[in-house]
Amino acid sequence: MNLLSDPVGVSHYLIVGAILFTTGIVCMVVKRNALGVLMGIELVLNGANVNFVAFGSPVLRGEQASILGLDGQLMALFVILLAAAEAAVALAITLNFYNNHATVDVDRADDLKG
Amino acid sequence: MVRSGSCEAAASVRLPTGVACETQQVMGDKNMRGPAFLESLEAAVPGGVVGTNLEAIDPWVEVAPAAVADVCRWLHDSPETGFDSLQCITAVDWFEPDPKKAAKAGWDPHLELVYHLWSTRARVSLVLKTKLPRWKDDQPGVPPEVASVAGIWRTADWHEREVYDLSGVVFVGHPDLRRILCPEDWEGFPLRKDYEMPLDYHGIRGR
Amino acid sequence: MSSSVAQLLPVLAAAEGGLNWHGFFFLLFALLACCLAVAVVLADNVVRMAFYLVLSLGATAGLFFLAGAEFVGAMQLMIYVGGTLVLLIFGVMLTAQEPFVSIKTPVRDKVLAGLVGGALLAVLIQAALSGPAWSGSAAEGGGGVALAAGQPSATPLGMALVGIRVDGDVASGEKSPEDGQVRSGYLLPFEIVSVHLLVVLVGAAYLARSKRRKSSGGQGADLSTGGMR
Amino acid sequence: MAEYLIQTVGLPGWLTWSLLAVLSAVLILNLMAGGALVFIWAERKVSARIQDRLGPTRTGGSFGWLQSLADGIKLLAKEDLMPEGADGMLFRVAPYVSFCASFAAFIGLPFAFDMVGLRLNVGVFYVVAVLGLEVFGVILAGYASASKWSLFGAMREAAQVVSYEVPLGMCIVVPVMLAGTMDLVTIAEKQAGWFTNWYLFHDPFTFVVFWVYVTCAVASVNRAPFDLAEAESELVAGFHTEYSGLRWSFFFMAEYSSMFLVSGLAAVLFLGGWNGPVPIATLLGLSDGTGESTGAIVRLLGLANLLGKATLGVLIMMWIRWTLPRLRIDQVMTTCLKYCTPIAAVMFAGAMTWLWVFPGGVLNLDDGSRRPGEIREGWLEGPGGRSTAVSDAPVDDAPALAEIAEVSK
Amino acid sequence: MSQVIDDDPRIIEFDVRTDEMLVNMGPQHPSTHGVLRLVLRTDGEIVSEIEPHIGYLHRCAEKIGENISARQFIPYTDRMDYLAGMNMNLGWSLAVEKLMRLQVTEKARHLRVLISEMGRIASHLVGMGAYGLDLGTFSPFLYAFREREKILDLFEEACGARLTYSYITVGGLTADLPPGWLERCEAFLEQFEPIIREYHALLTTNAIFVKRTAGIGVLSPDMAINYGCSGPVLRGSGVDQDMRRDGEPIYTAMYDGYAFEVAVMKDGHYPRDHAYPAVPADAVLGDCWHRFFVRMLEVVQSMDLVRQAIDQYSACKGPLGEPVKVAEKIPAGDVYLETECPKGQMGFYLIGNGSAIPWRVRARSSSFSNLSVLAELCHGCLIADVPAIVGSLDIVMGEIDR
Repeated sequence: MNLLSDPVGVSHYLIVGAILFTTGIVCMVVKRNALGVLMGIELVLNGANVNFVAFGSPVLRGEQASILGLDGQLMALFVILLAAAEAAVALAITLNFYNNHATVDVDRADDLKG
Repeated sequence: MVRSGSCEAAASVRLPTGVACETQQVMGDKNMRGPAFLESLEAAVPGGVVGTNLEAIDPWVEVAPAAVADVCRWLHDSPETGFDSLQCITAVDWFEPDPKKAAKAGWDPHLELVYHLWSTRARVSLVLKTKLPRWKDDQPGVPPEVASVAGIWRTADWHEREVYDLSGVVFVGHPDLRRILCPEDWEGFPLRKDYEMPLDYHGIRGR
Repeated sequence: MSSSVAQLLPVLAAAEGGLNWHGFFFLLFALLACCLAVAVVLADNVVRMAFYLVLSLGATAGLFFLAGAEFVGAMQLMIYVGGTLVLLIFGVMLTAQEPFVSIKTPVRDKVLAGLVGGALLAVLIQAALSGPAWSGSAAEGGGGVALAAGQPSATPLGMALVGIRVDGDVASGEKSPEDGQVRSGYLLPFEIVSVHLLVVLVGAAYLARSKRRKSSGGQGADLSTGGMR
Repeated sequence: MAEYLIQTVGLPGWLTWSLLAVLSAVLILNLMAGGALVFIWAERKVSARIQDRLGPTRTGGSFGWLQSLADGIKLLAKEDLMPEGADGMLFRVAPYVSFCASFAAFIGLPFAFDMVGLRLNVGVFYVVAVLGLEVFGVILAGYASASKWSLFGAMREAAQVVSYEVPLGMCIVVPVMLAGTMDLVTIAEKQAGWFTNWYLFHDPFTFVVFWVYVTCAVASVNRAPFDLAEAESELVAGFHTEYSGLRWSFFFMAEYSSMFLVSGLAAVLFLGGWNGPVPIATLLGLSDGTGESTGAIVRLLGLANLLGKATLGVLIMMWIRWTLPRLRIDQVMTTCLKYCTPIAAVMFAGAMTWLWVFPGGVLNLDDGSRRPGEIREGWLEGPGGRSTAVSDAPVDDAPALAEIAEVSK
Repeated sequence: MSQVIDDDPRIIEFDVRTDEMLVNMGPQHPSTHGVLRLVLRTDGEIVSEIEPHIGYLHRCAEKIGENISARQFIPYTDRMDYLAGMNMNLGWSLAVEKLMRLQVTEKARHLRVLISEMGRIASHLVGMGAYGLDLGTFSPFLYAFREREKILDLFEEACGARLTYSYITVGGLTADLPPGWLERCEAFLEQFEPIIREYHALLTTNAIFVKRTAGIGVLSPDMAINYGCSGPVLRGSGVDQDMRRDGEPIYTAMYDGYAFEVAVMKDGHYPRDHAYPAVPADAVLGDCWHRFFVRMLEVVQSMDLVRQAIDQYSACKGPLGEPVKVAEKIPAGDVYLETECPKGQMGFYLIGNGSAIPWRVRARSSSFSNLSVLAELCHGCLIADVPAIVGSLDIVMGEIDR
């Protein structure tokens, strides 16, 4: 699977998507800073985007029709748009949290504890 | 007494050939000047006025240290005098360092506060003086105290701080009496006649 | 991230010189994206994390260009990196006072998370490589990437958003398999998203609005000493 | 060029291409560095003229043109200080981030018919997107210098640049709509011929949009009345207070090259890119007027045209800088939100109705472009659809594209 | 942004918890005029409190005054407000002459008016240029200094110095005007006339300048009087007071035979304001714009005075008169005199005790009181407004710290 020689296929994109996806999840799990978690989410969404584009790209598939056609790219567009909206709301919540508790540390957010 | 600034109703436009109004004699009869003013001042603040000098170039009224605040309050508030602006507060250290001259100086060492007031409406100035002991009940180093007029004229706030900083007079009731020109931790009062420059200040050689 | 070679591909493919440029750039961007993503996880300082994330998303934008999805790549650069991450960095700046800049997570959690992540990664990669259809061109070993279209254009994408699907199948050119007539476009989802965006932004603004609270009084260093000593 | 290298010189394929890639990168880099040097010198001279003094005269012969070289050497020699307590890595990287952002944007800018880094179909969109990234360099610099003042400066500038992208985007959508495509090369081609074909004079709405674009461009590049970031009177040179020497010069070059870029973009979008006011090339018969087959001379002429317009734009920015006082941060924001954006929106609607009423454009003498509506049919009826449609003249995208750009703002 | 709402300062509305910051506009800050340190308590962009720290330029000239003779003190006076040295010298000379009951010759009187009014123009030019610099535009500063250079050349011909003149001294002036000086001064005024319209176009009517200054730092008349402000700061708030007309007889006698109106806004009109740009809509009486505009009008007023002084000076025949000897004895007694300097009313208090050395010298500075009002003006303004307000007060640190 020497990349320099033979052409790039969809599976290579899928690998990259997988790596991004998993680092995103690990980041969400590991980080104690609320914004760190947010960044994890961004990575996860990007992983998904790479897969969408991989399936929808005319270039990678060689002769056969790409499985998703343009839908892949459109899905990626909508993912990007919604990620922006999601980030806005998440940030608003974080700032509120910061205002009330003077801390951004996720572990300390235990008001609902019994 | 009160020296009148310029003619009473000075038109805003000075006439090219305006006749210089004859300078109001000190003892002029306007309500603002002359004995009438003095009587009304003494009536308002009993025991306030201690002495006057009407012949000097700038006639002044001497006021007892305790009555400074009341006199100033009356001068500021009463409608016909209405001194709404304090021009300057000065502290003069009457002390002759070397004994020979001190003998024939003719006055005993004391500290004198001079207030210059100005009325923007009547365009008239007034000089108030008050005598203070050089040091509070004569222990050298402890500055004398007098009531602060910062409450009456806001400009007195900084002027009193400068007098405290350079001549060493504590103004009781001043909102924020700190040194204004010299550094916060400077010792001594530079404008005193017997002031010695410190040897060094934070390592900087003084003398 | 930006010097996409989508245009040059046909010429490159022809150049027999052995070096597959598309692969080279893909490798470059992929490595960049992945290493920076890992760096985001490893970094402690939240500002550095944000910075690595910006670079990694830039690299993925490069990947999109490579995959021929130019419009999505530009969109990613503008909306995602230029908009969302600037928002994120604003959030970081507002909250990154000294105590919270780098919050350490105990090592035990990190190891545990690493293990779980590694397992998930193995599964995914195995799935990615297994599918015969996906590794497509590798199987055929066809003459590299036969890019049919000359200059990729964003027009079909635009048209699709307006509701007319003109793409059909790029290479073979036959209509979409099932019903033969043109599939419906994305007009409805497109409008929904725009309304959704509006509602979300209004909500976020409402959430983060200024709240009336008793000010904590004039505490803090007394002005006269200037607090600057 | 590549074929020549491969056949005659016999270089292996991949080496030639990497050489060519490096060459084009260096070309653009020189444009930026050289441009920055020229503009530094020009700024000194222009400000001198405005302030009734001479400006540099002694360095290098009569006009002091070596002055910027002397500055460059001085900056190189200066020691690159870094405040302690600053975040080392971010501090070092910040200037390069903002430099690369404006550098990358040059790839999309067409200098003559075929002289463009990369003919992207989403050219304008790409350039605006990359311009938006310059803000990261500023924020990082402000944060990394660990001083309260530079943080203030960085926050102000970031808020300003991000908020000015909205009206900037809206102003750019109008010429895109008129040309029907985001591809800068096609937009410039459509404005060939006499200057009346320029989009500036296409209709009154676009004329107003041009001036709104100029204000937003000046603001998004942080120049003249909007240069809050380095408002000397308040924040002592804003975010790049702590920088000195080479790093500072990168910020400086980034600022000048993005100034050149923004005025270049204005030239392409509104002032007919490489088409001169009078189509000399066509008159002399050098090119057949459609801009298709153009010889080297015509391209050179085109290059001169665009460079002239862009430098004119930069000089105007300098002129504004030395005459107008600075606006306060909240006034800057209100001009953006209360004035630029609504005006741009109204003008956009106006331009759209104008296009609907006069499809060929009133002044457009040779009505080359097809109406947007026809494009849609062109796509539909062709069985093979795509392939046939693509082969003929570059495809005019439907106004739908404008909506995407609209929504995505 | 946080705003103080429904006038209970305790309830402050703020959106993101930004702890209040103490920001230090240090002594070496480019915008403050000289070494003035401002400590601002800011919450985000809003300045809630400001504390000026002065004393960095304190040389204690008053102590020196107690060790040298009255005429030897002149060089110290023109180093107090170094932008208007002539007016300072005039103030001190008149105070000493008042104590010594001295009367200068007619020719000296007219020459003093001429020179002090030219000094006022030079000082206002610097004030205007530096104010443009505070608001971010660099060019007016250079235009102002180009004109000021011409005045300084004239001063250099008259007294040899360009900044610290010591030209007006006790008992008259150190030297008479060189021949041809009056023609050159006339020529300067001629070419200066149209340039003033340039300044108006460049600053006063400039939309951005108006936006940055109108309605900013509004000083009410009674607060101005209470804080002892004077000069353009006082007249900018509408108080009709000008020492050249309302001052002590010895000072107003100097301006006898001169026609001039005080540049103050009375019932909505400035004197002869038909020739100058109208007051912008959102300019409130007492704001930065009005203070700036009063200075610009005073330049024109001073030009009229200089023209009248040139006629009167060339008309009168008498000798110039000799200043007093350096070690002249000064009579016992104390005297206080305030003169109208460009920055405001500069007062000198002098106590003589019969010897040549005064017993006590006291200089009351106008900028000292003008600056004390800064804390009042800057409540709730933006950071960017602080230099605008400080610039409009036109303070000089040499005069404040003495």
